[in-house]
This record gives sequence, structure tokens and C-alpha cells, in this order.
Amino acid sequence: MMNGYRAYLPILPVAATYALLLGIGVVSPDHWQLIAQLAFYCALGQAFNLFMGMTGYVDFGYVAFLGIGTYGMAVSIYTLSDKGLGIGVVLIGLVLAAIFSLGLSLAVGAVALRLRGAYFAIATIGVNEGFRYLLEGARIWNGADGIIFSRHLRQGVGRQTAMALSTWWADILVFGVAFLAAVLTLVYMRNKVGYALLALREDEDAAKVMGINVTRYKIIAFITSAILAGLLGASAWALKLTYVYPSDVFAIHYTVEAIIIVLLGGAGTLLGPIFGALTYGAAKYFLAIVLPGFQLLIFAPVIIAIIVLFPDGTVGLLKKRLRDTPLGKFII
Amino acid sequence: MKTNRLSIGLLILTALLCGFPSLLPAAALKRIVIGHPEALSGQYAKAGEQAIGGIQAAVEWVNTVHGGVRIEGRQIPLDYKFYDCESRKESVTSLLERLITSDKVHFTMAPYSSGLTLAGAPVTEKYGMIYLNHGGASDKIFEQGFEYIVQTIGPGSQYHAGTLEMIRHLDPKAKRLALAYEDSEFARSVMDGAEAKAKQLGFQIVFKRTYPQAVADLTPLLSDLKASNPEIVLGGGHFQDGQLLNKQLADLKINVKLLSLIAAATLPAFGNALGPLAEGVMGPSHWEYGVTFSPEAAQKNELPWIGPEQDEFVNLFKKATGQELIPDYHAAEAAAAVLALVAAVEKAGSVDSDLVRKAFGELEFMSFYGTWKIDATGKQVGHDMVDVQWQQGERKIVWPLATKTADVVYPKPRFK
Amino acid sequence: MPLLKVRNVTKCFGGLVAVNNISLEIRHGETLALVGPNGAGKTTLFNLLNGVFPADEGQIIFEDVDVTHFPAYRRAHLGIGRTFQIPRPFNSATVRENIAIGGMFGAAGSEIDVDRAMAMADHYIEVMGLSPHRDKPAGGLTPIEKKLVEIARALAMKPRLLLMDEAMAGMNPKDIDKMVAFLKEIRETEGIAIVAMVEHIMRAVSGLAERVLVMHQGAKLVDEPTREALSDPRVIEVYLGKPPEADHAHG
Amino acid sequence: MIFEQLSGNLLQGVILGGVYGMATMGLSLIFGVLKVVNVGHGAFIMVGAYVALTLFQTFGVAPPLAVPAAMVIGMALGMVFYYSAIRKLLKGPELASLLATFSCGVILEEVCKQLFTSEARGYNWELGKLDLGFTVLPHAKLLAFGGSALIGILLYLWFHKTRAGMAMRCVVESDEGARVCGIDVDWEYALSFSIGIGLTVVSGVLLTMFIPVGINPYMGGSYTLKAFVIAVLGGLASPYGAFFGGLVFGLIENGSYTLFAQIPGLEPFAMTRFFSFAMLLVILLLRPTGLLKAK
Repeated sequence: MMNGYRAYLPILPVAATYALLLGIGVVSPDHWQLIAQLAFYCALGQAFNLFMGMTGYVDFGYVAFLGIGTYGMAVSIYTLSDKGLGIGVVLIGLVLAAIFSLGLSLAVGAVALRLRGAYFAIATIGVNEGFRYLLEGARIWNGADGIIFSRHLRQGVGRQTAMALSTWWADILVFGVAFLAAVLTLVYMRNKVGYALLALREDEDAAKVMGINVTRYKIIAFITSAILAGLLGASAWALKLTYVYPSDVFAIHYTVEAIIIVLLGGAGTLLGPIFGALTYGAAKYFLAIVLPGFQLLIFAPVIIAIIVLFPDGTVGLLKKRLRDTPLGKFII
Repeated sequence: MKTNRLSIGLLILTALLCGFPSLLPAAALKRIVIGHPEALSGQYAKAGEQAIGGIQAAVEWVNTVHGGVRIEGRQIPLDYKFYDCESRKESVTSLLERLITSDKVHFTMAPYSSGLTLAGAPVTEKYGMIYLNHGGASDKIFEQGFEYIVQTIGPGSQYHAGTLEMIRHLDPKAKRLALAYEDSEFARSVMDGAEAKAKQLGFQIVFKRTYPQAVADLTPLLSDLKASNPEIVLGGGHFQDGQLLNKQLADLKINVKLLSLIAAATLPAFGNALGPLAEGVMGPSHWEYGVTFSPEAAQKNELPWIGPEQDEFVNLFKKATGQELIPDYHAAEAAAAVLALVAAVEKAGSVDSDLVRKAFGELEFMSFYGTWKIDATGKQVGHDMVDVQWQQGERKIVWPLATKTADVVYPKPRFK
Repeated sequence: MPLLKVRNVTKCFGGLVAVNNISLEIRHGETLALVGPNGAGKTTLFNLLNGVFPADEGQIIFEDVDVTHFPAYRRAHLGIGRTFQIPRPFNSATVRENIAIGGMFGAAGSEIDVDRAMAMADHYIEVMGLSPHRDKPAGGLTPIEKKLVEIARALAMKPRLLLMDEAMAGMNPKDIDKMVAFLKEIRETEGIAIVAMVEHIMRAVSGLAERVLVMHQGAKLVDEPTREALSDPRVIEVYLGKPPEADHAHG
Repeated sequence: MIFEQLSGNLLQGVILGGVYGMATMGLSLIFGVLKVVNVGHGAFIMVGAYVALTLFQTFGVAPPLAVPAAMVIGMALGMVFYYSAIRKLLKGPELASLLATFSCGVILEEVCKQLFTSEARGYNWELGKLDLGFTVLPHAKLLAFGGSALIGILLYLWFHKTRAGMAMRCVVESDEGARVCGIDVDWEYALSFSIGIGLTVVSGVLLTMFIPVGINPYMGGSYTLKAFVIAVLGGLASPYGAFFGGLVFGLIENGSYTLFAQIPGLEPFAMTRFFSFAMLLVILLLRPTGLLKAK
């Protein structure tokens, strides 16, 4: 490329932030779970942004991909732990999570991506709820009973390893998903995919006239984002918590959190979701400690104020301001 | 790099705020602290508030009446620290770890519900710390091989054992049993337990169906139930669905000899909401105001007695919550978990979780909550439930006969 | 062998016939002015030609390929470019990015990577005199500047047929002359056939087009060389006689 | 037997569906005029339930008489939320208005939690029952159905017979057109948002006549989801379409239960929900204008 490495400079602040988070976690293991929670929000925001931020389509049923990814890991550990595969069950779990979320995203994409705007948002809510009730109604994967597989994990890999998987490696995987999502976002932005998405986000009909196969690019972004969500569910919800209930993993509230994170930082930016995730995660954590029971009462009006006052999000605003400064090339 | 500087600043602030307490040198044991990520908002808020009130009442009793936890001839005050986990799984892990590492608590308590209890288990297991389960009734928790979970609430499979025995006692001919319950792991474990017990006692299951969580209308399910012509209906799951089930049975004039609803029917809100429709409805409860456990009863059973007597507990609870409120079983079982902990710590003579866990295994006692004993997996096996029935707008204990405060009305009054 | 062949194309909306049985041919490198009063069906015809929506009846053949059922993006790949009556640049993208997007996905798109597209964009920025605005978001430009960006974006697509919807509306005579000169030059150097939709600006028609196609109420009224068309009584009647029905049709 | 049960269920379904339909009109009105999906819809239903509960328990006001109070409270809430948040987000991306309406719902939920605690409450207002043999219909339910139908008719008349209603219909058809005709579009937005919220709060009152128990701050969520399905059945942008959508929804939900119950191994109740969401997708794909409208 003409610009070569310079085009990829904005990955540096991302890498630095994650390295710093990891560093704090390693130096002060006491706060590992907090760091892990922040990493979860970063990954959630980055993965959600990859589709929503870049295309402008609001997938209100996004959590379904996390949910089905969680099941991918759960099913693998639950059914294969006595096959002597050792740590292999986790790898198979990740693969299953990716396959499941890929499958679901193809099915959803084929249906819902034909719709636009509010219709798309409502359709995706329908997918999430419908899928959950299909699991419960047809008793797929134990239905509403869910899968509790703590014992299976321990039997499969041994007590010490199981503990390390749940309290350390699951979180490292979350960091991995977050970083992968950021890298993919930047790669997309710097390639044709990104320009196609930019065009269709601004004006889908004009984009078609420019020769852009909008369906193709929407599905690329949708699938990428869904697989990342599936991997996130497999690590942050399955491997870490070692149980899954459908009512828990298909809860629409997580989609809302993803939206808040992306909006706080700035939709369609690279650094926005990270900034949004850190602010949101830290604020939530401290409010739970300082004012238990009042978090939502404080959050909701603040969120309204932020979307009214900073519609571009914080990073979106910075990006505009810093466009012509030397810092501009880092902030996208 | 403005964003980055901001986020770095934020992180440093985070680190400072959390990190300071942990930099202080470990002092001699001045207090024993219980840490608790409890649900104060979200779907389990009501049970969470009750639990916190109950725990605060028990802690108050330990410090003022009992004089602190007695270890090595010293009396050490008990402290309780809780955060709001918003009924959400991902908050449980980070708050638990904060309690363990930053707040340096000595013991932890699980939040209400089986799911949230499970969510925290990997963290407490990692730190090898006692994790008192006051509100996770699923039997499956104890099939996972966790080493530090200690249950005070009874396992779900036992909820309706007493109820069914009572029916056999009163009406040997009753046969047709219907189960209509929420599709959740908890309600399923209750109803599977009930089904097994019922078959053992010679009942015939004529109807067994679930309804999804957050249901708004049960009419189709209940018409289906009506067609099976049951004599007994066991059902429920949480709070509002139990109210709905009762109301819509009345709407459809489905009259049965006995209706027992888990969770919902044992709460004051049930009678307030339904008024006369609640008359005669029963529910299995872990504890009910009016149970007759006393130091004398303990002596008779050759068990040690620990903790306040019932009225004392109720007064402490009212003081802790600042409300004129009779505690329900969520408060009682959480308080009993604290009493069990104190007993175990005193027995072990240490706050080391491994020693205390061993002491728990050998512990058997009675409190206002009843008897307490766990098996090797940490599951509660010593506590018997009671059955309550709504009579003239009040809950009366009707079973077991030894603790009853009123005679059972059977068959229940018909809906008008 | 014409560049574009349209046979008996019809499009209805509900009960309204917006384009009624139109046939036409466009030769390589030719410039055709599509004129007609407001509501004559010109924009609908454009939309049919570049595939914004499909025709109800009829056939469209572009360079021997039957594109009747092709979606818009595939027609763009074959070489049909388009500008809009009200410019529709991608507002949050810079001028450079806007034009580069045309290059990346247009007729030559498959061989053009991002860097080459950017280089192409720089070329057209130069040509269109947009250099001062190169890195500004297109949403902040004046309407005329947006129009120029849009033309540049369409040219970057390397089309063989360019459909220009009211490209010169709102320009002053000097700018129109400049634009006409520019389009003529582009036509020579890049070998593009142009169909320019014009509502009123006869200056542009006479300066640019070799042939005029007049539409009236969805149908083809006149298709003849510019000089004849401008003096054709039917054309004059359409413009000056103000037929009352014209207002009811949608375009 | 099954036939009797099915007819009973279908009748109950129509009655319930009417109330659901009424509970969706506000959502459709707001979408029709402002093109905003009110994701916090259920929270306003919850507010209505508390209005009925409080008036009945504190002042002994019979629930049907709580309707005017609910309308006033709802319209006031609508105005407050419109001018403080929604108005500024109309031109922004979908995302902003979706999140804003969701947050409005959260604010209401949390305020109600502080006011009423999270305990599930209820009230008792017995009017007797109508026993049809194959099913039983309490009079309160019939009254709720009648009330819903009446409100639906009043709304229709208002839209078609009054100047204000016709102005609002113009805005639904085209903002630009309405502006040209001299209609203050911004005011129409505010008005329809506030009427939409008012109707929703009123529907909360009517719903408690149907189900007077289980009232709690978080009860709205499942109604929001139901309302989406119903609104789509009715064409999303049409308030009376929503009413008929409700009827269809009630029939399908209750009717499909009986059918799913015949298949062994299924949980029929959960399957009815699956079915209704599957239907939502199919309709969005095939007939985005709703079941009732031609074209």
C-alpha cells in the first residue's frame, strides 16, 4: 500500500490500552475480575460496532449471537468432557461457538438484512426472542433448564486447569476477542469493505448505483460481528461461569449495553467502543459499590443527556476536532 | 492521544481507588467480615432486600447479644459488606473478587437464585473461600464438585415432600395431581422432586406443563389443566406468576381441593394482592413467622441452639430495615446462614476457610430457622420445610403437625 | 452496434404509467439530451436504465448484455454511471473518499485497490477544481460543490454511459459553459456516451447534445438531432403550451 | 373435548387480544407519525397499572374511572419526554432514538421501584363472571375489552372527524406535504407522542382489569415484545391496524397453544411464543405493511 504501515497506526492506542489493562491485571491480580469485566465490555462494544457502527443497522437482537456462542462451548464441554480430549474440549468449544454463530447469522442475515431501519431492529428482536423460546419450547439443549457443566469441565481437564480456565484463560480469551475485533475493524476500514460500508451507511441507494453490492458487504460485516460475539459468549459466559440458562444469555439488556457503549464512544470509530466500554464499565462498577441499587436511576438520564448533547460520541467528536492535527492519524 | 490519556487517567484512578486498601499491611484479626454481592435491583431485588435485612439482623445479634465471634478466647466483632450485583451474572464475579481481594473479607455469601450462585462459584473456589448459599435451591449446584459452597436453603427437590405427605394424611383417596409451573431450572427441580414423591405416595400425575418466564396470561394453559380434572394443583415458580396463576384459576372457576404455589404464596404480597382469592392457598416455605423452634425444643432434640429467638429476630429485622415488616423466608434463611457461619468459625477456632468448611461438615444445630445440617457436598439436608396456608388474610403454618399454628382447611374454599 | 438498446420499456406505479413503451438507442460516445417537462417520466427512465428498480415490461441491452434483470450494482460494473438531481454524496466521507469510492466499485472496480482509487480521486479532484476541499467531509460543501463531487465520483467509476440527472441546474451561465466544455472534453478523452437530463436549460442542450429525446407523459414524443428538435413545433408546444395533464404525472 | 377447549381459548384470545391491541395503538401512533420505535413502551403500561392500583387502593376509585387520570398522566409524561429528549433525536440515526426511548422506560421503572418497591402487587375488584360452559369470562375482562374497543373507535373518529386528527393524519402521510399545508409539524409530533403515551398508560389501566395482580416495576418488558409483534401484524404505522393486530395475535397465541399441546415432547406455551416471533419475521418479510392493508 502507498501509505503502508501508516494507515494502521491507529491500532497502537488500541494495543496500548489493552496492554495497559492486562498489565494492571497482572501486577495487581486483586483486580483481575474488574479488568476482565472491562475487557468484556470492550470486546462487546468492538464486536457490535463492527456491524452496527459501520453499517448503521441497529441489531437489537445481537445478544442472540453471544447466547448461541455460549451454547457452543457449553455443549462441547458437557458432551465431550469424558472423551479424554483434555483441553481439546475448549478448542472444540470455540470452533462450535464460531460455527453456531456463523449459522445463525447466515439465517438471520438472509431474512432480516432485507429490511431497513426500525423494521430491521424489530425483526432482530424477534429473532432473539423466537430463538430463545424455540430452545425452551422444543427442549433443545435441555430447554429452560440450561446446561450446568462445571463438573464436566473439571472432569475433562482437572480441577486446577478448570479453575485457571474459568478465572484466567477465559478472560485472556476475551482480550483476544476484543483485540481481534479491533484489528478486523481497522483492516475493514482500510480496505474496500470499509468504504463500501461507509457508503451504504450514508446512502444505501446511492451506494448501489456506485456499483456496490450492498447485500454482500452487509453480510460480511454481519457475519464477522456475529462470530466475534459467539467467541465472546463462549469465553466470557460459558468458560468463565460454567453454566448457561437461556433466560440469562438471551437477555435483551446486553444488546442495550452494547448500544450504550458504542454510542458513548462514537459509532463507526475504532477507539470509540473502547472508550465507551471503559467509561461505562468503570461507572457501573463504582456505582454498584457506592450507591447499590441506584445505578440505573442514575445511568438512564445520563445516557439520554449524552445522546442529546454528543450525538457523535466522545471519540467521534475528538476525531472531528483532531482531524488536521498530528494526533489525528491515531484517532479514528 | 487525548482519548488515550483520558482512559489511562481513568484506569490509574481505578487502580488507586481499588488498590489502596490492599497495600495496607495485614493487621491482627480485628473484625471478621462477610462479603456479599446481592441483588438489590433487577428481577431478584425483592428477595435480595429481604436477605440483606435478615443478614444485618443476624450480624447485629452476633455483635450485641452474642458479644462477637468467639475465637481463641477473644470476641471478635462481625462485619457485613454488600454490593449490588443488579441480578446480573457478570457483576457477581467482579464484585466477589473485589470483596475477597480489596475488601479482604473472610467469607462470602452468594446472591439470591441458583444462576447467580453458580456464576460466583468459580471465583470463590479459586480463592478457596467459603461461599454461603442462602438462595440457590438447585440440586445441580451440588453435583458440580464445588468444595466451598455451603447451603442453608433446602434443595428444590424437597419443596413439596411435606405437602404431599400432608395430603396423604388428610385424604388417602386423593389421586389426581396436576403440575403447572414456570419453565425454569428451579421450578423444574421442585416439580421433578414432587413428581417422584407423588408417584411414591400413589398419586397419579394427570397434567404436567410449564409456562415461560415473565408470562402475562395463563388462560390457555389453565383451560388445558381444567380438562384434566385434577384434585390437587402444585405450581408456581416466582412471584408474579404465582399471583397470576391463582387469579386466573379463580377467573376460570377451576376449583381443586388443594392449591400449593412455590415462592409466591409464602410472601405477604401474595395475600395483599389477591385478597379473598388467596384464601386456602398453600405454599411450601423454608421458614414462617410462628414456627415453634426454641432453645427448649433444641434441648429436647439434643442439638445446640444458636441465635436469637423468633421474636427477637423479627425485632432486629425491623430495626435493620427500618420498616414495619415481618421478614419472610428469604430473610430467615440468609440470617440462618450467618448463624451457621458463626457456629462453624467458633468450632474451627479460625477464619481459615478450609478449617471452617471442615467444621461446617460436622455442624448440626437449631435456630429460629429450624435445624441445620449439610452433607458432604455442602447440600442442606437437615432443614425441614413447613407448609403455610392463607387463612383469613394471614399465613398459618399447617404442616408438619408438630409446628402448626392452625389446622389446615381442606379442601380449600371454592372460588365464587 | 449501439452502446445501449432499450426496447419497449414500461413502468407503472399503481395505476400510473410513469414510463410508457419507450424504445431508444445510444451510440458509443454520443451525447443525448433527455428533455421534457416536470413529471414527464425522465427520472423514472433513468432509474430503469441503471437498475434502481426493474422494468415491468421491455428489454434493456447494454453492450450486447441483457441487463433487464440486473441489479443496479451490476449495471454499474458493466459501465453505467449516474448522478442524481439532488446530489447525494456520502456526507461523512471526505471529498477524496467519495470520489475514490466511485473508482473502487465502478466499472474498473475489481482491479482497483484503495490506493489506486485514491490516486484516481486526486486526479479528478484536480480536474474538477476541488483541491481546496480534498479532505473535507462532503456533507459540508455547497450544493454546487456537491454536484461537482458527484460528477467526479461518477467519472471515477470509468463508465461508458453516464446518466446525468439535471447536472447543471442552479448554475450560472458561465459555469454552464465551463461544464459543457468540460463534459465535451471528457467525452473525447474517455470515450463516454452521455445522457444528460435537462429540464429547461436549452443553452446546455444546444451546446452539448447531438441528439434530443423529448418525453411527454411517460412516452417518447421526439427523438431527433438537436437542431431539428429545438425548432420542432411539438417540442415548443410541450414547453410553451403547458399541457394541463403534465402536472399530474410523476417523474 | 379439544374442540371445546379450542373454542374457549379462541374466545379468550379475542378478548385478551382486544386489550393487547389497545395496548399497542400508542406504539403504532408514535411510529406512524415520528418514525420512532418506542422501546420503552412496556414501562408506560406499567405506569398505567400503578395508576389503577393506587387510585383503587388509596381512593377507592373503580379502575374504569382511572382512565381519564391515566390519559392525563400519560400525556404529561409524553410531553416531558418529547421535549427533553425525543425532539432532538428525530433527525439523528435510529440508534439514538431507540436508546433514548429505552432509557425513558428505565427511568420510569426505577422511579416506580423507589415509590412502590419491587414487590408484586395487585388489587381485587370483583364484578362477577359469565359462565358459558366451555369457558368462563369475568365481567371485568369483558369491560376491559369493551373499553378497549370504545377507545379504538374514539381514536378513529378523532382521526377522521376532527381537524386536529386530520392534521395528524397528514403528517403520517408526508411531513413535507403537511408543512406546505400550514400544519405545525413540530407540534403535531409533540401531540402525537403525548397522545401515544397517554393511550399506552390508559391501556395499562385496562390491562389491570384483565389481570389485576403481579403489578411490579419490571412488568413491562414482556408487553413491549408482544406490542412489537402486534404492531407489525397491524402494519406498524397504523393505530387501528394495531387493534386488529391485537385480535389476530390473541387468536394465534391462544389457538396455537391447543395445537402445540397435541405434539409430545414440546412445551406448548413456549412454542406459542416462538410461533408469534416467527410470524413477526415472516410478516416483516412478506407483508411489511401488515396483514390487513392491501398493497
